[in-house]
Amino acid sequence: METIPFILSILFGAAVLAYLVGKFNYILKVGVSIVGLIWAGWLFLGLQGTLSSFTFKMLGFDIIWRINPLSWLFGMIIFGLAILTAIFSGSYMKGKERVDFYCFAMCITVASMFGIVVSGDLLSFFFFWEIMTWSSFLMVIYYRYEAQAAGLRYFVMSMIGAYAMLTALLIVYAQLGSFLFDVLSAGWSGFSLTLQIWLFVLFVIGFAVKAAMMPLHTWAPDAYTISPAPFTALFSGALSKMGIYGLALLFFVFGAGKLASSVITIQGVSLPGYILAWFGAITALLATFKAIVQDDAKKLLAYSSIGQLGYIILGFSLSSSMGVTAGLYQAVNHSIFKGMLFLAVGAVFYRTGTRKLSEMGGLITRMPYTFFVVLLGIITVAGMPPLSGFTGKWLIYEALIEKHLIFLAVVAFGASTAAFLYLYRIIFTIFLGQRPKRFDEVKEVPWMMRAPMLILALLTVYLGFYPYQLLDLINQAQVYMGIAPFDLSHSMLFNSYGNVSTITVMNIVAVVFFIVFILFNTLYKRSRKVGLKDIHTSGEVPGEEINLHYAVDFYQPFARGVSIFLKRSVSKIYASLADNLEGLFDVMRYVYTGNGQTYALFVVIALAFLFLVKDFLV
Amino acid sequence: MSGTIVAKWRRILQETGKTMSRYIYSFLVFFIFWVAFTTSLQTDELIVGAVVAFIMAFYTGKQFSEGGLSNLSFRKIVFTVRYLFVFVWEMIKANMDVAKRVLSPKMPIDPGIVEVPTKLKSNIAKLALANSITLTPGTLTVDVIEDKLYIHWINVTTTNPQETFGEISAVFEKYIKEIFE
Amino acid sequence: MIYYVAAISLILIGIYAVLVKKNMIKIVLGLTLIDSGVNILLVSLGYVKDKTAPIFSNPTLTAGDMVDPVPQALVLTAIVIGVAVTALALSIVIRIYDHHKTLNINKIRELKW
Amino acid sequence: MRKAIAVLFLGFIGYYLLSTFLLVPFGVVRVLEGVGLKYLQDGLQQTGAANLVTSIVVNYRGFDTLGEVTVLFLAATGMGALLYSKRPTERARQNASVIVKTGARILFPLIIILGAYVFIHGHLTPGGGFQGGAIIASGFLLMFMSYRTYHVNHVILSRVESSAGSVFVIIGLLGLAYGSSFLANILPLGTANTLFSAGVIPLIYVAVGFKVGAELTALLDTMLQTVK
Amino acid sequence: MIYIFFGVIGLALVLAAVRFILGPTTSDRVVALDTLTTISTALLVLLGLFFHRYIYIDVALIYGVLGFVGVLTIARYLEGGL
Amino acid sequence: MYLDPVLMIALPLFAAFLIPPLARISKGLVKYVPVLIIGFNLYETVMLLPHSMVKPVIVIIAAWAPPLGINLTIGPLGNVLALIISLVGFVVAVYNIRFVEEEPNEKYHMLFLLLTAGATGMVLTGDIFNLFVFLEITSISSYALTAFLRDRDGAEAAFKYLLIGSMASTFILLGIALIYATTGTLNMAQIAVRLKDVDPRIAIMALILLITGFGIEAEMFPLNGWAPDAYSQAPTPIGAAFGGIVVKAGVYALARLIYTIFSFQGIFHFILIAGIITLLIAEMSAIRQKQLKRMLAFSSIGQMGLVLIALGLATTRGVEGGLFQMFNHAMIKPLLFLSAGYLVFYSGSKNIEDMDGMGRVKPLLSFFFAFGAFAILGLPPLSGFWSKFIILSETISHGFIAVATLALFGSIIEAVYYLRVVGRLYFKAPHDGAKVQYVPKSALVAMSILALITLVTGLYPDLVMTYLKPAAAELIDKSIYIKAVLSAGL
Amino acid sequence: MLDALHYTGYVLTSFGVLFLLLGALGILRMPDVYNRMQAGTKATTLGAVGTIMGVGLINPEWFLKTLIISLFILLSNPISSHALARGSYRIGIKMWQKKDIDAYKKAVQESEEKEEAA
Ligand code: NA
Ligand code: NA
Repeated sequence: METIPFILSILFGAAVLAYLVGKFNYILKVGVSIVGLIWAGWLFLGLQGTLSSFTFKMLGFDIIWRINPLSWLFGMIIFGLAILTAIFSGSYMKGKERVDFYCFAMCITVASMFGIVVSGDLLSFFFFWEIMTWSSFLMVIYYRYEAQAAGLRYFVMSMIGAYAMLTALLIVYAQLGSFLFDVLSAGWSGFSLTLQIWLFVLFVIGFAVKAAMMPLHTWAPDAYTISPAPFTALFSGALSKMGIYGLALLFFVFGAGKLASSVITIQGVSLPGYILAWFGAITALLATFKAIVQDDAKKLLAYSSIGQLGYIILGFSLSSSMGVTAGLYQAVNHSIFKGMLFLAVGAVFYRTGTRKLSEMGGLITRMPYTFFVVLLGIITVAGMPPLSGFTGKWLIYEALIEKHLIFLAVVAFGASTAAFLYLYRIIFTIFLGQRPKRFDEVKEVPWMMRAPMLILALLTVYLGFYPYQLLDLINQAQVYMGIAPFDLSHSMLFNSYGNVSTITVMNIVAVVFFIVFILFNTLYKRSRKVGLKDIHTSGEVPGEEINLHYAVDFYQPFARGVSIFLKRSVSKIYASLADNLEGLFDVMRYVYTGNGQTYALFVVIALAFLFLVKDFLV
Repeated sequence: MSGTIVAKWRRILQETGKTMSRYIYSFLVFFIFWVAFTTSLQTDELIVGAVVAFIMAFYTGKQFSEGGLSNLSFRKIVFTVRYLFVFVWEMIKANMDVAKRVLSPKMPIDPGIVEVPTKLKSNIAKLALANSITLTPGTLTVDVIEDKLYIHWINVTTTNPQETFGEISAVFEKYIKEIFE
Repeated sequence: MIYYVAAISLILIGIYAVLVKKNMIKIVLGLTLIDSGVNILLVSLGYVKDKTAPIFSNPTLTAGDMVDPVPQALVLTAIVIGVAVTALALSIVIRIYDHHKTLNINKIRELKW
Repeated sequence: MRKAIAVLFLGFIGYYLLSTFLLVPFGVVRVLEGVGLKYLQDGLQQTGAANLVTSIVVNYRGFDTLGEVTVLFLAATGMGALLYSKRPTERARQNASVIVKTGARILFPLIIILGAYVFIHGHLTPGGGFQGGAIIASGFLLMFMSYRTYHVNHVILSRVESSAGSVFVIIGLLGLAYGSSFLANILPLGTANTLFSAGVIPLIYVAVGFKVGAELTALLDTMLQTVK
Repeated sequence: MIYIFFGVIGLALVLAAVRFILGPTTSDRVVALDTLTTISTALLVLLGLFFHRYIYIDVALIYGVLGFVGVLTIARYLEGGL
Repeated sequence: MYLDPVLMIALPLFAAFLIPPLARISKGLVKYVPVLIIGFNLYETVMLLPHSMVKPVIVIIAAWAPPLGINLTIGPLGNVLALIISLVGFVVAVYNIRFVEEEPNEKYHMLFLLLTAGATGMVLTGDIFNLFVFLEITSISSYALTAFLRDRDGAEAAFKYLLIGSMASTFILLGIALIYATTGTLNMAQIAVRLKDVDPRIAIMALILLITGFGIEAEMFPLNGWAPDAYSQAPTPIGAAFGGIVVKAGVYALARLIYTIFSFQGIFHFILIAGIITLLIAEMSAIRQKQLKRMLAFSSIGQMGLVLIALGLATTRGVEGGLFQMFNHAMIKPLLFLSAGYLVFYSGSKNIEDMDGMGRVKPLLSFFFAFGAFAILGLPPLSGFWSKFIILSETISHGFIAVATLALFGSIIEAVYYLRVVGRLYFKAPHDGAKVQYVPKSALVAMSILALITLVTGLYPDLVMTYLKPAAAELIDKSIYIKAVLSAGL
Repeated sequence: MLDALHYTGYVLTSFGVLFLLLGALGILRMPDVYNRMQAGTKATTLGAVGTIMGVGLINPEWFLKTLIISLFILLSNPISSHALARGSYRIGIKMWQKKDIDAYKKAVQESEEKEEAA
């Protein structure tokens, strides 16, 4: 049997089976989904380097499912993260209700993501894209009571994106008579400039929603926060990457990157790319600001995620060899570290029942493994050497500088620095500081949850030392995408300015880190009561006696500083827009008045109207 | 003892005979109407007519006629014919009267409702009387309650029941009594 | 010609009643007026000058003497349908009256948009 | 306001309708190949019914008529459903006068016979099942008007309806079984203008007459029972 | 001759119709209606004479019957007898 | 092997006539009659498929070949629609078994049977006046069924429906009158041939009258004022039947008119525009509804708007998409209605806000509703996806990008209101008042059939498309239809 | 003989038609509903019977049917007039009167009391 359809069958089958057997036995349903994922992942692994493809016709449309280096790269992200989160879920979801439903949606999501990366035509791409949307929607609304608004927002934004994409791909079909990527990449350059721009914009909207690019990100913080922790890891780690994958397709496979040759370029970057780069940079910056002021651990990570995706977009939009490498590298990297951070926060939630930073503290002794994971995670996010994050960020700065986009580089760097503020906060407020009494009995999570986190954590370490293997895979993908493979020796990291040994860097940083760590521990060991007249609260006059904590109002001055960016919440704008629009629909009350005679009058008017325009109907 | 039985049987037979006569009378009337409707004497029409008349007589014969075959006695037929002439004459008079009133510019009328007693007992007789009155000079039967007719009279000359009887219904009542009672 | 005018006028008057009258019975009557108008129109479309009813009731009649029988057949059907609809309309009105105790259609608009 | 709008648009519609119908010449044969002329030419010979309207209604377009019968049946059923109530109410507040009562009693059977005459001669005279049925129902209406406690037995009416309707369909099915198609005229056509002619046409019309009579009567009775 | 008949009957119909329109009470209209049906019955018979078609007589009879029942129904309705 | 197709009409009528005596023998038996009879129709339509796909099956009635007599023309289109109608009819009949407790329930089953038969007649007949007669059968049973529960709102809705429906009949009859007066025939195929020689000023008026009439049945804006009320106040299965049966027959008539009988090109643009307006207005109204079934009613109108858009495109692929959309809608909307019916019943309220937590109280019902919602939104792999996709694809291919965009905007609105309900079902705490009761097996069977069809056709759309292609071809190339009918007499 | 019938028929019809006109004129001119009935009943009944029987004489083969119609009219017209008069009176339509002559008022009251008691 063909491998690709077989993998899809396994995944969908696992979903259905998990749902069906889920009625009887917990281990069975979790087992079915884990086994299904591993089996599928194993088969997928075997596809590396092959060009397996499967074609058929549906409703007269040509459909092709195939594997190539690019899709393999993203497939790896999907399966790696999916298997780990599934294992994590095995323990995490125990005792929760509707696990059958959870397993079902999880497997469907994975299957659809896999479907997306193997699609060789726009039709099946869209088909799987939509499945992904609804299945992940089911996950977002898993926690019934709070989730509805967030879920709806997620779904509507996704629909807007999907329909923009649909319009684009239908226009493509109208032009070319085919949905095949190959046909499109051959035909793109034949489109008029206006059409190219339109298609570009529509596709970007479609992908940017999933990639949570500002201003289309508004669904993400709530959706990430509200969905079950293991799934959030998959959500942020893999699902949002589908948007990135789409952008990669758009730029390099469909040929939108070629737009560069025909329109204005700014410093060697095509205008659309340039604009997109700015979107990416602003996303990175604003999301970071937003993250800083969050009190909910998952929300914080969610904004962080948005920021990171901004970096990736920034890399892609440059369309340069180094930029793409940076983007792809950071995509993989982000999947790993954001996956582990979300799992870790999930683990904490699993034990403490809260995600509020202000309520936690001092868990380092109770949950040392989790602490370790988070620690490695934030180092990676911050892009500090020696862990994998360093390579990614470094590549991005380099790519920007290479294009002489200094200002963008400054913005990106600024965002990266600011990121440290929230990252510091997450480790400090959860694991350090004073531990509330009620968490004294908290235990470390079971091994089934510990293992996936640790595997990911070790992966960041490994990549920090040996990024070459990954970069090699990326280069293969780049060849497929028609981009010159990135010559590692051209990076500042590895080039003539002097080879920086990642191992050396690692050692230096480890020492520095521990010093900082000890300093923090000794200086801010205890929190203290703040009296009403105490001025040692960063200039704030407390409204009441409070337990001062770094989690609380620590960044208040900062928050005030950036408030100009934060005040006008995009999601509020959308909400009021939607409300006003919906309110506008009330004009229909004047149509459906409930008066039968009015309806009859409409009929008469319609008839009169038709009589009037009858000459146009001939 | 046996006398009572015989009486009883006689009564039953009489009753049955009376009922039967009503059915047969109805059948005949219905059949005649059928022939009138079809205005045809073809066998198939007659057969179908007989069937229809039979069915209708079976279901409605009893209520259709009170008198049964006795309605067909020679005497009654003679009176009917005589009555018809009287009636037609009265009706023509009535119409001349109406014409006069309608056409005269002043419309010499003085209407009111008066009471007219009647000695007729059977409903069908009352109907015949009422209709006759309605169709003749300036009178219209508004209602019949027991043995009194209430007549809208276009030009009231008297309200005394005895006199109204003489003026309005006496002519018809004697014929109708003969025909229907 | 006059039949066309009459029939269309009937239809329009009926529709006018349906659109404007407040009493539901009158609205139903409006519907029957419309029906009559349509039926008259149908029959007049079948009419042929100086021709007679399409029944071979005596042997002197030939096909050439008769008007088109089809519209009459159609009208027969249309009438029956009209009766059926009217009957049903009246029973619905009775039901409405039971609930609302009024025949004023303006007072019967619980179901808004 | 509504009146003004209604008048405006109706005037508009009226103008267009009239101007269109005026394009259709009145009182002349417009289509020489029309199906109506074909019926006129061949109808008597093909169906044996002197009344061509009847031959169209019952035979050429008999399928319509089956539908039409169904429509009436539907109306009766629908009305029965809508006005369904457990206890029948007394129909009238006031008794009719003895004059009306007596007149009704006498006229009733005659009207019924007239109805029967009309539907039995549907293929010969301007009449038929619907007209006959309507006349029969009017006979019953006369009784309802005159006697406030006069009720028809709905079970019997319903049986008449059912069997008459079934007869119609069965005749159709017999056409399918013994003839070429549903409702095919499988009986000999006989001599035109005699009672027993035109094959199944009179049979169907008799069934229709019974059915329509029963249905309209049921309709009237149901409605009058409900109106208080 | 027969055209004169039609003319006179037409006039009669118009007069009755005027009463029908004028009213003023429902009763007046019903009386007018009653008259109209009677006149129309006669008219139908005359039409039979005119067209030499017997079938119109049948129509007249049926029309008369239905007209009578109709008027009676309205009359009873007026009385509140329904 | 199929029996004479005329039995698809004759038997339901026969059965309806016989129900009253049957009800006197056994009331319990009556409710199985529609299941049996419509089941037979379903069998017939399936058995006819292979034949009609090759060449329209012409059924002569009363031994008179067209145009003298009335005939049934069972081409691919008619057959497919009859199949849809019978399928929905069958499912609803099964659902009805345990639904109607209200007396006089034998009348309910009779009316429903006739509703189905009427709609079947509409799509099968080859005669335009006969089409009108069957339309009346369908509508009159609809009026009666709308008011069947004898409640206040049902009567009100039925009155409005009847009012507008009567105007539809009027206009249709006027249109038929014009057609007969100028062509001298009522046979649709022959009309199509002869209309070429008719004064176009008359012909276009006839078309306008007919379109207005059938547009009312097809729920075209602004002729659809009756629909929300009727859908929502009728007994639930009847609401389902409106969406799955009545409207389908109306749209069929519309399609037959504009494609086969008349040959005006401008009308297609009108249909297209009417479609998008219908869709938008319906969706805008649906989102503001407070009652569940009313919301579904407006949604149904919106779906019909999409079908009209497809028909307005007048391309093979577009018509295929439109027919597919009709098929899908005929499966999905009844599913939604049938599940909503019991949701309303169990929550004791018609209002959406009282559906909270029904997912917990009635998981299977809620699942069916959610499933239907996803399907109607066109989420893959459910069948709604494909039809929407094809229609939009054709719309864009023919340059109507604005129309497609507006349609997509409508879809987003649709998503919002459906998911709001789904969200309430699953993700809100149930009210104390919610009664947990037994859902009859027959109802679950009915819903399962529909859900299964939706899933299977979603996964394997070609299964349906194989039959829709010839149906679309029949519309696009009218000579197929005309030739088949007019050669039947030879 | 046939000619005689023919001419009689025409004469009869002429009278009939004339009376129909008179009746119509009557219901137009009379002051109240009861008086209009007076005019309508009598004149139109005679008029219709005359017209119809006249036609029956002109076409003797139709005679039987015209007789039936005439009989029907003679029976039904007074009945409907009576019912109308009674109905009108009972819903309170006043008579046009010079003097107050109304024997029926008391009777109606009595019969209504009786019905109420029952
Ligand atoms: Na009269
Ligand atoms: Na009179």
